[in-house]
Amino acid sequence: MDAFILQILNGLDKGSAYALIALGLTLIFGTLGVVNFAHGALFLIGAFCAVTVQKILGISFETIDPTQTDFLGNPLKVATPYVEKWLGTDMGMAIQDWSVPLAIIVVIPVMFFLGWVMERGLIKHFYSRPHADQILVTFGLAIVIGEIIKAFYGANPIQTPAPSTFIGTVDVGAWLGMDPGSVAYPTWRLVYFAFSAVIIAGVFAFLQFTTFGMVVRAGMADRETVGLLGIDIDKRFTFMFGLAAAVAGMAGVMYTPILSPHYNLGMDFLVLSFVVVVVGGMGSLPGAVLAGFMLGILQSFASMNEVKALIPGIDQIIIYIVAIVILLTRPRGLMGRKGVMEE
Amino acid sequence: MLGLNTRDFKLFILVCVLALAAPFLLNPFPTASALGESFNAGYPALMQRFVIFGILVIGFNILFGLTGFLSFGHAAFLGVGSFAAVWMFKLLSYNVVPAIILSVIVAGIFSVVIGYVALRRSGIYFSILTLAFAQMMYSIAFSDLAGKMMGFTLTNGETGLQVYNDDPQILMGPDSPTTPHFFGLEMNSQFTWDIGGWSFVFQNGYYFSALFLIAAFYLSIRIFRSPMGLMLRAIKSNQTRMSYTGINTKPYMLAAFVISGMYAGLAGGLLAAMDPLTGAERMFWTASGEIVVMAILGGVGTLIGPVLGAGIIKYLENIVSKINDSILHQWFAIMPDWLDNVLVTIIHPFIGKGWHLTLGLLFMAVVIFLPGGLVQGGEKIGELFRRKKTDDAADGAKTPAE
Amino acid sequence: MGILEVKGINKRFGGLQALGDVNLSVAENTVHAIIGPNGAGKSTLLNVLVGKLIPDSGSVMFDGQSVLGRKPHEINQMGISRVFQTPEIFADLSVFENVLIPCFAKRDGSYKLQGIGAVSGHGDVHDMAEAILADVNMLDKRHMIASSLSRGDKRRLEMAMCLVQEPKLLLLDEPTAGMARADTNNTIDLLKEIKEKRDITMCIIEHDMHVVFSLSERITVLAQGMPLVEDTPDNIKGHPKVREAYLGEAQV
Amino acid sequence: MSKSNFSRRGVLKTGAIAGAGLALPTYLSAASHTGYTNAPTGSTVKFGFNVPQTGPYAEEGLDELRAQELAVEHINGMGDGGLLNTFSEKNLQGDGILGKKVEFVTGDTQTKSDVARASAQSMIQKDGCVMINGGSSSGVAIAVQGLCQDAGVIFMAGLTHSNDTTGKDKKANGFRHFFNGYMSGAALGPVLEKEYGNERQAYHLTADYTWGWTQQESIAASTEALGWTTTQNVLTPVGAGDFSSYIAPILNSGADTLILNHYGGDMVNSLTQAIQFGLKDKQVNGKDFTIIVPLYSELMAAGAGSNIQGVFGSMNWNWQLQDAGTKAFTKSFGEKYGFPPSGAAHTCYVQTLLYADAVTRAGTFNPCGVAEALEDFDFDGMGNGPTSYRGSDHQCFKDVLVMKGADNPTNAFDTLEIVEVTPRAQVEYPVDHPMFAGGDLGACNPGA
Repeated sequence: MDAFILQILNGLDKGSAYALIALGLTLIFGTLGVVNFAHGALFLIGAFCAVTVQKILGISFETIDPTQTDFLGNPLKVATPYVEKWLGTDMGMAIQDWSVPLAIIVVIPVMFFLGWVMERGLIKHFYSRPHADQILVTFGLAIVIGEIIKAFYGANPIQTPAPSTFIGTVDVGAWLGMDPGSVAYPTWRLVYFAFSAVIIAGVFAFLQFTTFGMVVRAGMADRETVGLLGIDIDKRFTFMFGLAAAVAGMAGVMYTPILSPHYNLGMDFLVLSFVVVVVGGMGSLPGAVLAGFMLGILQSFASMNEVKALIPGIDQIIIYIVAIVILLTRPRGLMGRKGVMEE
Repeated sequence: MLGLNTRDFKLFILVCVLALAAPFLLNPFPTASALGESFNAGYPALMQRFVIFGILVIGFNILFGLTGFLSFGHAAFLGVGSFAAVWMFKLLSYNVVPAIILSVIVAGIFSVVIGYVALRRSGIYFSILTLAFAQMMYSIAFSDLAGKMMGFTLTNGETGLQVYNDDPQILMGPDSPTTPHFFGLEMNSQFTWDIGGWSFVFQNGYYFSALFLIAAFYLSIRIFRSPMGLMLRAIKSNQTRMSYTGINTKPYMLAAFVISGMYAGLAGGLLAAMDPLTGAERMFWTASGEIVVMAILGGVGTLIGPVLGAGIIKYLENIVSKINDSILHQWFAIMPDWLDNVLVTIIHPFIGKGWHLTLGLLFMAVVIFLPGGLVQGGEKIGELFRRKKTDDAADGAKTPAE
Repeated sequence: MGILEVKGINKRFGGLQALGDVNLSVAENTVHAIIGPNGAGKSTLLNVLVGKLIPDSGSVMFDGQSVLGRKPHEINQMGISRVFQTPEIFADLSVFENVLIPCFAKRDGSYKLQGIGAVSGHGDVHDMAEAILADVNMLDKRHMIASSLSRGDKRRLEMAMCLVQEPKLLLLDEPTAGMARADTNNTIDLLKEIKEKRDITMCIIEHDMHVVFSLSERITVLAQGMPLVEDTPDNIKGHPKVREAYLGEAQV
Repeated sequence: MSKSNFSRRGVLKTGAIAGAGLALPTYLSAASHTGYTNAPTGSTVKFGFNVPQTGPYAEEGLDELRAQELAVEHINGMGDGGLLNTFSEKNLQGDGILGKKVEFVTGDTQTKSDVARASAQSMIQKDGCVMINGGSSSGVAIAVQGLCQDAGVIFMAGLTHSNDTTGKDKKANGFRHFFNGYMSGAALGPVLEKEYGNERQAYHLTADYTWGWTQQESIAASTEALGWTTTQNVLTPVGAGDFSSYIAPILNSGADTLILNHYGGDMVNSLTQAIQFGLKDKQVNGKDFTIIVPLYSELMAAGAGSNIQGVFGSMNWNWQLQDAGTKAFTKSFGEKYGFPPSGAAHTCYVQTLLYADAVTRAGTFNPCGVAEALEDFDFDGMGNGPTSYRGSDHQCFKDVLVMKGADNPTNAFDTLEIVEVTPRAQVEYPVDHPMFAGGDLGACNPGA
């Protein structure tokens, strides 16, 4: 039973990560009609925003401590971060400790800006081009972004821990009235899950309840008509691109304590996020969320030893099997619209 | 001639010349010169890759170029082709003939099954289906899941499949060659012609593959110009009209898919014939992506584009990735120190380990400015010259894309 | 017994009754028009006839065989061709290639995986294509890319592509929609010419009553998915029910 | 961004070497009837350094490259001579090899077998290399080793830990300085027994590919010999990223020890995530829950940060050793690059020197001669204590280090501490050991 609950938790957690990435992707597709293969790269940039914030907070000056020696036998240079010098050691260390949550504040304007630049500078010119061209140019962009990050940060994964408050586990079992300690779940993963839920709900609420969102939704359904009403839909769509980029970036930041970021992270998530979006149905926001959770949970269960004992390696291919089955039984994914992306 | 019109015939002759004279064309600089050490590409292993990947992309182009169906899992067929070929080496002998025949057949069978399923959907749904199948096959091969199920080594996992001395090799006689051969003609034996500062290498394996490239290219021209090629282009242009013209598009699509899968199988078989080892990574999705990149870079739907695209990527991968800073310093040795260092600093990110960056930028530039690939770029330049020469702008109707 | 017999067709989209108990009988070698206000179900009916939609109930017999359950390309091979409101042609191919494709379909059926022989090797198909292009006066444009044709030429090309298959029944979906009066008259002449030259049944959906009354021998009026009246043009002209259905829609 | 600070002198020297190369082309092929592939005829000889420069192991590859460049400098008589001063053989005089200056070319394996082979082929066919060195994965090592066997050049394997490299995939032209899965198990066993006793329930997470399988087999065998029980072995996909669904079941499985047969990014992630699940703070069967990472590397340790504290593992070599060889190498490398060398760097450096030495002893670059000189060759002073290359499988035998994540690291470089130097005798095994069975070394192939 506890194993079962743990896998459900895992599935929800994984699912929320998938859903959050897929949400931005399908948002861009739904509003702008662009297939953005660089979406994984936006996630990557987000993750590296966290790394950058951590690095900036760690910028140090060096003092020479003659009592200690380094590995070559020379006097040791001791590095002290400036924040610790300026704000006192305790405060400085606390700020460094909280670098991941702090990065959230940084990432929103940064990603909005990058999204805006990307849309105005590149994507805009591809609205009238075939989807294949959009896929290809953004694929090229994804390679370039990954390589630039590698040039700055190297290829090794970089450890970006969560604040120490969130290290450790929460006894979920006790909440459910089970034996204490039977279902312990990492605190940060629960934070991530809650965070995803808030963001997803926020995006839906924004589209559902604001005038701006209503216009965008109308534009998603029929761009020309909305244009005829004298509304500058293009500006709003650019904003949506920025929003999608910000969502991807926040997902990236929050994910860093779970997965140490490295330059190829974007590509690792690219295939997966596309499978999620397509299974959900291109351009369908609820579809993406549904598919994200579905695939997350299925993957978690497929990883259970009991399941793997029956079919070895099922955990490696379950996502693809599900994708094939869904696409064959529901031609446009779970909640896709007709005629979208079928030419 | 050969059933081709003049223009196609010229193109065919061009490819023949390129393929047969590659050892000369790819070694433009004296071997020991700095330029030669950096930029010469006329050594057998790379030339083989040029032609083998050329075959692969020519095949891919029959599917994507003609019908517009973007397969993101084509590398899987290359992989199964290679596995089939290596198994033939393991079981029969190092003769490449059964290996290549089986690799084409096995890739054909896989593509019939996958094509039949994937072609039930179109657009991005088709792309994702092919991707899903290919990734599944990759996982199965990488961890040898199929082998584990059946209790023996099928793909040998990540290490890759290779021939061991204790393999059955039932057709192997006491004097049979111990490397891949064509009825005794060993693939890796070669003849070197040293002349002046140059040395040109002519290798059996390369010419064996080059003949396949020529045949594959010829076949692709014939398919492009055949009624089936016409039907495929029509499917790309307007599926609705196709069905209201009484044409069942499925068999045509499946045929294109299978032909292109078999081309990939042939390429896989040839890769194994040149180098009898194969691994699962040949099937990874990025390998499929690379095929797409090659096709786009060269020019989708054109005849010669795929060969060009494959050549450029393989050149970047093998030549640019080997340029390192000390080579750069040698080039700029005549310049003042500071300029040398500045230049090296500027170029540094794009060479050696940064060749992916160069590739990404080049690829973006092509997609943005030359949607028709480098072939279109060539045509544009050619047009410029023609205009200047004849000043005859009123050319009338352009011949349809070839 | 007509060449096309539609009996009791029903089709619902969710809560909307698109077609309700539609009966239609088209006699061989006649021109039969289907008219009705917007949303009357004309296009739905046409889509049922070509196999794009499957009705909830009813039967469609063509030339003594049932059409229902067949795929569009099979229905075409039975002898039904369709001209669309916006011409559906192969925009990326040349005019000549556009015509070649139905010629191959006519000769080889639904599919025939040809060898690798060049297209030009198929002389019979070539001649067939040239003949039809000559028929529609487009031989001089044979090398043009179809997308660069004028709207009228696109329409003529589509017509040629349908006619070369020598269909028994030609379905025309608003063939003059969006055309200037002169073009419309040309189209009328073209259709009349076609009708004179060959044995063909035509079924036209049209808003333009000028076209309808110039061409058709019988007219079916649909309103809200129901067949209202079926009669000769002269009788339809003054029919009170038709007036009512079209109130404010068009001058009858 | 890496900076390029090339001194004028260095350029002139390389230029001179390149100039010397111009006089007599070194490009020779198998067909040239010199008796072996790429026999150097001029005043230079070329090595090929084939390491991952892109992909997940790029950092490791770049460190290997640094070490190899350093080795070439030392062989050519530049720098401080490094390990040449402590090496028990004194054949290398700092004037190149057999009077020929050493040049090298570099290539990118991308940690993909196909690419690695393409790159090695280019080194052999285009650049005329007589030896290929380096690499960072067993799959790649086995692939390139097979290629070098067929082409007739010597392959020095670099970082490869799978038993198969000198087991069922061993080749006569290939040598491995690095240790292997069996040796990790044999070295860890006694230390684990001392630390954790004889009654442990071990749960294995294993990367689902050849290296993972052989390491798991080795570790399970050696821990079971202590009396431990292997409760479960779960195969995980490579590059899974999120291992939570494999880690969660461990919590209540009754196991008190987790053994992570992962490497590189997978290890960084699985270890980090295991600790997030609170495994390290758990008490099971009345014992503190323990995590073991059988194969450590400095870069993995850096990636995993503080998570490795107290976690045991094994290594081929570490710069913190106190012997003269290690000190000389660390000084030489550290002064040039500003940080201590990694184990992978050490392996590649030593292999380059050993190859050079073998050539001088054999008096020829002919791979058969070199192989003969390396087979059953005993030496010392290279940082691993008395070392031997076994002739029957080309595996190197030497001491193995058992490491632990330091509890209080003082800087970025001493995050791991040496717990024990396991003597060589303890990690030796007969050549026909079942874990290494099935291979055939074959005969050396000189190519032409």
